[in-house]
Amino acid sequence: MTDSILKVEHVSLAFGGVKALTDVSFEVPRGAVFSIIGPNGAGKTSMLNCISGRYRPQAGAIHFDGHDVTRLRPNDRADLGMGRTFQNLALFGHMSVLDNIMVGRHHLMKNNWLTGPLYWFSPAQKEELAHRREVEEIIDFLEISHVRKAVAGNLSYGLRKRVELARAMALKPKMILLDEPMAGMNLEEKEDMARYILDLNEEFGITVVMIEHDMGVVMDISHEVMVLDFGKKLISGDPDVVMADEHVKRAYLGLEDEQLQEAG
Amino acid sequence: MSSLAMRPCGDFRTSYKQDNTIFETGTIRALAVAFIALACSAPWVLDAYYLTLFIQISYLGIAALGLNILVGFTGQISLGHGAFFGFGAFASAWMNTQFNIPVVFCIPLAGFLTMGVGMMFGMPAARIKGLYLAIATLAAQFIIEDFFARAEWFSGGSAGSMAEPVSLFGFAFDTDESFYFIALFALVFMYLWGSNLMRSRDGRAFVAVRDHYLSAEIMGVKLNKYRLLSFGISSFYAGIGGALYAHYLGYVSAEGFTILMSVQFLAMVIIGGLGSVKGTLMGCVFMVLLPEVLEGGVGLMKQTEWGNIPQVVDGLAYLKEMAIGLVIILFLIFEPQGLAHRWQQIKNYWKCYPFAY
Amino acid sequence: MNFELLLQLVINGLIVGLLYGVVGMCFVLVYKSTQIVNFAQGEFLLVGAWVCWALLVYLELPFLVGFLLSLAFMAVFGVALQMIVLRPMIGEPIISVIMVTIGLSIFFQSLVKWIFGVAPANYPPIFETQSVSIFGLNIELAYLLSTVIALFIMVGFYLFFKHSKHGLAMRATAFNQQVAQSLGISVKQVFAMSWGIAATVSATAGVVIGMVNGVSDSLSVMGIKVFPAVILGGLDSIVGAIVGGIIIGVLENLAEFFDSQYFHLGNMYDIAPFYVLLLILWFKPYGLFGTRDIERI
Amino acid sequence: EDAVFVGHLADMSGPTAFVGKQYADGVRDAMAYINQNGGISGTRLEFETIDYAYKVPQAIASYKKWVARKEMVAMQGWGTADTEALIAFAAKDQLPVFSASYSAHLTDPQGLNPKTKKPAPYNFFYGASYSDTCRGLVQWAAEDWKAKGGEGKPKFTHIGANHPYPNAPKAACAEYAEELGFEVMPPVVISMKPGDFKAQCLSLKSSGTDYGYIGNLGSSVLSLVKSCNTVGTEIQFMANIWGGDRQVFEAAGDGIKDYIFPTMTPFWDDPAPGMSLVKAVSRVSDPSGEQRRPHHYIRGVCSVYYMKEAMEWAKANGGITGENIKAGMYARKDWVPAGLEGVCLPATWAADDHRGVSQVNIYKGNYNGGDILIEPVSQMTLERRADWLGF
Amino acid sequence: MTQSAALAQETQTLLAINNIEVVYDDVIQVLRGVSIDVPKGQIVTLLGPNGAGKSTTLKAISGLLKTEDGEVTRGDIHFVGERIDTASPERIVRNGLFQVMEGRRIVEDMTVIENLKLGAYTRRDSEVAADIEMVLDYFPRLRERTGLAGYLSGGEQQMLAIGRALMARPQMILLDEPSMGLSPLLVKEVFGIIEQINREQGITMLLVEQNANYALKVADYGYIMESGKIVLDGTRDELLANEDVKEFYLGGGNEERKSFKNLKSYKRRKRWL
Ligand SMILES: Nc1ncnc2c1ncn2[C@@H]1O[C@H](COP(=O)(O)OP(=O)(O)OP(=O)(O)O)[C@@H](O)[C@H]1O
Ligand SMILES: Nc1ncnc2c1ncn2[C@@H]1O[C@H](COP(=O)(O)OP(=O)(O)OP(=O)(O)O)[C@@H](O)[C@H]1O
Ligand SMILES: [Mg+2]
Ligand SMILES: [Mg+2]
Repeated sequence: MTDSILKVEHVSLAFGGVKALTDVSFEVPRGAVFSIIGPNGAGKTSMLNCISGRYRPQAGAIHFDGHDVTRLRPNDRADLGMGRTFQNLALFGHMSVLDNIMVGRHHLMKNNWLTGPLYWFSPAQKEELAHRREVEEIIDFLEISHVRKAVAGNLSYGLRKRVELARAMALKPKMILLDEPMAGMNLEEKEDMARYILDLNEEFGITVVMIEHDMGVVMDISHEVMVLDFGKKLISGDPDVVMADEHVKRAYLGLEDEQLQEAG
Repeated sequence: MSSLAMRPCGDFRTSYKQDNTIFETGTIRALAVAFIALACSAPWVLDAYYLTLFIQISYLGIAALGLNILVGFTGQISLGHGAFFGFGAFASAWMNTQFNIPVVFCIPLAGFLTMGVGMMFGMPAARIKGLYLAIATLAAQFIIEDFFARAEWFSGGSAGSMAEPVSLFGFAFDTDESFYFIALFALVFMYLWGSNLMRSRDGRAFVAVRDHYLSAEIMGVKLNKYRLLSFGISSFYAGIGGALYAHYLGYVSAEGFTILMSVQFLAMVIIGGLGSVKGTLMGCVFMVLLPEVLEGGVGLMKQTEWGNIPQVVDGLAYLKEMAIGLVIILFLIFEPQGLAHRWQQIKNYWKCYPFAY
Repeated sequence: MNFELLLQLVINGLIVGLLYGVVGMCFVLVYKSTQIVNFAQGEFLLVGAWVCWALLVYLELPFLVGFLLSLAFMAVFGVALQMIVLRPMIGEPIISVIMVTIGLSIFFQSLVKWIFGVAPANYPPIFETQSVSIFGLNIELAYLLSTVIALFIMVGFYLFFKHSKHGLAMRATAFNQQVAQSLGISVKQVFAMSWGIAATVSATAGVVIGMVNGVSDSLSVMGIKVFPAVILGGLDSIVGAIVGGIIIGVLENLAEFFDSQYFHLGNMYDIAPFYVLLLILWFKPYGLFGTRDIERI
Repeated sequence: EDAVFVGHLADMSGPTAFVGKQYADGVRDAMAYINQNGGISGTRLEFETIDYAYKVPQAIASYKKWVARKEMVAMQGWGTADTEALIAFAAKDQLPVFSASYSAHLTDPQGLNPKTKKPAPYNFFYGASYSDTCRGLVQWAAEDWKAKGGEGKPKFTHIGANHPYPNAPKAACAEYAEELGFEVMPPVVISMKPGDFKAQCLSLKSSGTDYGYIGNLGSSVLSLVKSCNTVGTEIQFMANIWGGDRQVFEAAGDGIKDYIFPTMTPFWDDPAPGMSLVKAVSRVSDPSGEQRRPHHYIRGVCSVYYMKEAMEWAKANGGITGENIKAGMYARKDWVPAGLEGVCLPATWAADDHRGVSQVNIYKGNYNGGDILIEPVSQMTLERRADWLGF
Repeated sequence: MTQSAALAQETQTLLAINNIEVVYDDVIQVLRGVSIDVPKGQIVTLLGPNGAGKSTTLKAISGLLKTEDGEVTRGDIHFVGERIDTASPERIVRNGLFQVMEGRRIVEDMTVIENLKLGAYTRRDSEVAADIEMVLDYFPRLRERTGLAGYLSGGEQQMLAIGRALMARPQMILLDEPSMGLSPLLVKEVFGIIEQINREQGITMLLVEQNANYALKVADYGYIMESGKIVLDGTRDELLANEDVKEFYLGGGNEERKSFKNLKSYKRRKRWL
């Protein structure tokens, strides 16, 4: 059996009467690009929220990198190396792009409200600058250096998505959760984004769990795809196998056969 | 937090250290240093009236910065800052008289004690948000005020408690001229401390919590810790400010630390600009000088023909109060983002002149 | 235990609490449509009460005429205030707007003091009987009438928010002014309407309290007094404001009872509600009826 | 030198303006009148009135401004908050402060009483302290109880806000009431802001209080009287010096009955010899002479005239300086400023005892359907007990 | 639509944007002279990369710029002959121009039905209930959602936002990325609905889209915007035939679609934002 970084076991989640997730189990192999797809309201984001700690599932367990994280607070999961981006952008709107990304370093830094303010007389300055250097590398990598000092809330949608990715990368995660990273982007930008995702997967060795509606992207870059429908896991496995599934075709893709072949 | 627009055109940084500075340019740093040097000579140049105004600005300004850290940076409105300020004043006096701790130590200790109390009352912040929290702090205001009147052992009850002047190596800072230096030092120290806080780890965490606490938590920021800590730090500042106030006056009375004072602090912070360290000081100067300037205006009125008619003279007091209200209203209508924002825009304009865009 | 005293105190609390509730509803109304906590609420009471007083004493109008005229005046006053002062603030940070209401409060308090002086004044006697006895407690007649008015206002508000288009518009405006505008809602109109209503209803409360305690500049304290009530009920709940008001009213009186009979700590009447407030908020962070914020990402 | 400066802090628009305005008018008119009539033995009395609206920071700033720019030699102050904030400064600057804050702890200039936290060597006020006034009222109450043939121990309750000003005499007065055989009930707290005090009145009623001392001022007093009437209590209210005047009766209307309150001066219409001077002073701001000033106004006049005579003494003994004025205050015993005979009570200040006045005039007032009737009931003279100094 | 019919309608321009410039915060210039014409009854699409200023253009039309400290500093906008660049947003809506804003922007603390009712705020007729039914028929998923709209999933919120626009029965709808976050099946459906209401109800549309394939399928005419300027415009067929459009927006054109996986280097383009 391959080494899996994330193990989700029989997770169920309901909001009042709405069953967002019902008994979902899956494993994400270390180093994989794992995609979750499914119709709107299927519970994809809810699944991500369970993994990153925003929601606490009513049943089931989640293991991450050998730890049982089911009951951990979200910030403790960050310490363990879990980063994420959000479907409805969740940047710190009034902070500069740089500071946004620096917040990602929070759990890696040590200076606090007593040593930080003594800036020049404590190790704080050195620490800040060291982390700044690493953050700049991420900024270069994602090509957002031109907006480094801009206020994040004023950026255009696509740029904000990229800053979110940078912020998540700054956490030095072992696994990164991406919620529709390419929504609202045109083809060209999707290509860039796909490139970034592949690079951070291949070069930095970060496991990627991604929700995405663009089938082209999903098919091309993921190692494994899972389909959720009405909170239940429909199928998972190799992208080609999943796409060929009748259920998936009808319930989700809405593609007729010829179109599907064309796309594949 | 410097932004691109704040720098003069054509100023390029060559190292991250330069880029991280709290002074946007070398000129500004030089100006700041020069200003402090100049300020040191004030007691020989200015009379006690100006000095007392400055001293007021310093202790109120320190407390106001604390409130801005809470309201502006962490996004938690507090209506109880006046009470924390008072607590600091009593605490310092109490420690000094009760345990004979030298005043120089009492002041920071009072800060820490107030911090403890602030965190106690900040505890609801873990669960309560926004305006609900604001009203919870209003409860703190009234509870602490009541405590002052009740706790004879701590505050002296209705008789109040006395506070020794600050003394260092046998020298007592008991005149305006000498206390001025204490005030100046405290002001510069606390403001630098605040500026540095905001550009280091915990300061960023505060702002992150304000802007989007859900995602901040997922980014690894301990939400409750920072919510509480910002109450703590803000009360710490209030405590320091209050302690300075106590040792300047030499006497603390349970009167005066009312909701009005809390509101006044809030006004300083909002008029100065939420989330701006510089702005806080500007707002404080504004709020301290406003009644003085208006009083000056009233004084001038009194010297004219009108000054002999008591009805007019008595009306002036109300006019003055109304003017204070009106100035606040007009100011916010025209400058809702505060003085810091205007300052920024003026600078932007001149820095990039004539290339305004 | 002195049950008679306890009973009387509870009744007293109920009735005073209802009045808190009425003032509280005005808070809620303004909050619901603008997200602004109106610190000038107390001054609305103050201005309304003095205007009515002036109409009755200087112009010697019959009570009902004077009362209705002052309500009309307050409606205009509220709308005008909104137009002159608060309209330019549309779209600005909420906290700045809240500060503006604090400025307004300072302004009107001085203005009223200037015009009407600092000494309290009495309304001319309006009812034949000043007070009636309920379970041995004498209650001012004005209070009893106010409870009836309060119930009417409350039902009106409730229906308004639940069923009218304008109620929806107010809620949308409060949620996000930009979104409301994009739906064709005139934010200005919504604001004017809510300030107008709030001023009018506050004035009613002001007149009632004025009749009972006399009119003086300290009427404005009511603005602060009802904060706990509003928060307890939930900032955006009309029903909550009434329930919160009653709870605070009864609580004050119970505190007085236990303090005077057993504890002798002093000042519990004023302070105990705040302790209870903290306690309740701890368990119900959005008050008893407030809607929780949607926390979703 | 032909002019000296006196600063004047007043609250004419703030929370205590209800009486502050009238007191301030007295002070202001008196100073102006002195100037119009030869000043301090020829030296002009320059003064400035600042309405600080009971805000301490403004009081401090004004004080500093006067000391720095005007070489102030003495100050006429007002409330508890500002007076106390300025104690240390006044002592350091050796500048006598005459205020209307009658807290007893201001009367112990050398800290002789171990209870005194902070000696106030440069603070003076005209009138009996809050504690002494309350003691006087309690004395009267004891007599009244006997005269009425009351049975058993009468019950005494302190009523007032939990604030320094109403609280000032609380402990002292309770102690003395106990001494006189009262049963002292737990204090009842009513806020300084008016409101509905029916709950507190019910408490008072159920505790069976016979004599209630009111520590508050202004409109909260009215609210209390009204609420207690509605509830139907039979308490003999006794107000402090700020709690009883014509205004209170006018505003309270028919509800107010047999209301007891103290004064330190006669009333406007009383036939005291010194009243002609007071009336002349009043014409400074009211040329028509129609206004009938309340006793707070007259107390303000007295405050200024004691200062004036101390200044005259100072001028004759080395010049008008703060220190000399203070000495001037001690120079005479049982003195009344010239021209104010029968208006100001004979007062004595000593270097170790600033209890200037130890006499309390007690009056009773009724509304009587608009015809306000105020009659003297008694005059109490208090001992200068050592353990009462500063307490 | 036949060529001649389109020509006939072109004379009837519903919305005309004439060389506008937009500045944010008094300093940040975003649009640098943009002109767009939308003929009555047509669907016009506006394509462009992130940050080009598409949303800004829409906000300039609907008057919502002012709420974001933005300002039209030059040029003018006419809707049905009336100048609207200075009009208030609510006035513009009353005139029949409705915007579906980017990022859903539904009223989170109201229910689905209340949100839909709000969409009909400016209407006075009594057919609101029937229209709600119509919208729920378009998006059956919404029917089951009885809680607060804030708890809807991203896609559900998007459906609600589009449905809300239909409730207003406007003359013209501005759609800002309607397909964002929708599943492939729904994207198809939404574009179907767009086409349908355009045809059946004659509602004119200005469509900002990233999904150029679909957008050009339904649109009659298209504009391409980059860095605040219109760099290309033409009829649907012209654009579909254009090589650059094919390469950058449609993905490969006639050749085999490139796999995302095999893009070896990033195209480095200089962008002036
Ligand atoms: N906090 C919540 N309270 C109530 N219901 C919720 C909550 N969060 C999610 N839901 C419901 O759970 C279901 C799944 O939502 P989720 O956001 O996970 O969908 P999704 O798969 O991400 O869909 P999309 O692709 O549209 O984003 C939806 O029906 C939604 O209404
Ligand atoms: N409120 C604002 N203040 C300042 N600048 C802004 C503001 N809104 C947008 N901008 C800037 O205007 C430019 C255009 O933004 P706009 O949102 O119009 O782009 P867009 O074409 O819609 O992009 P996307 O496809 O990513 O949504 C961006 O560079 C953005 O940073
Ligand atoms: Mg989702
Ligand atoms: Mg956009």
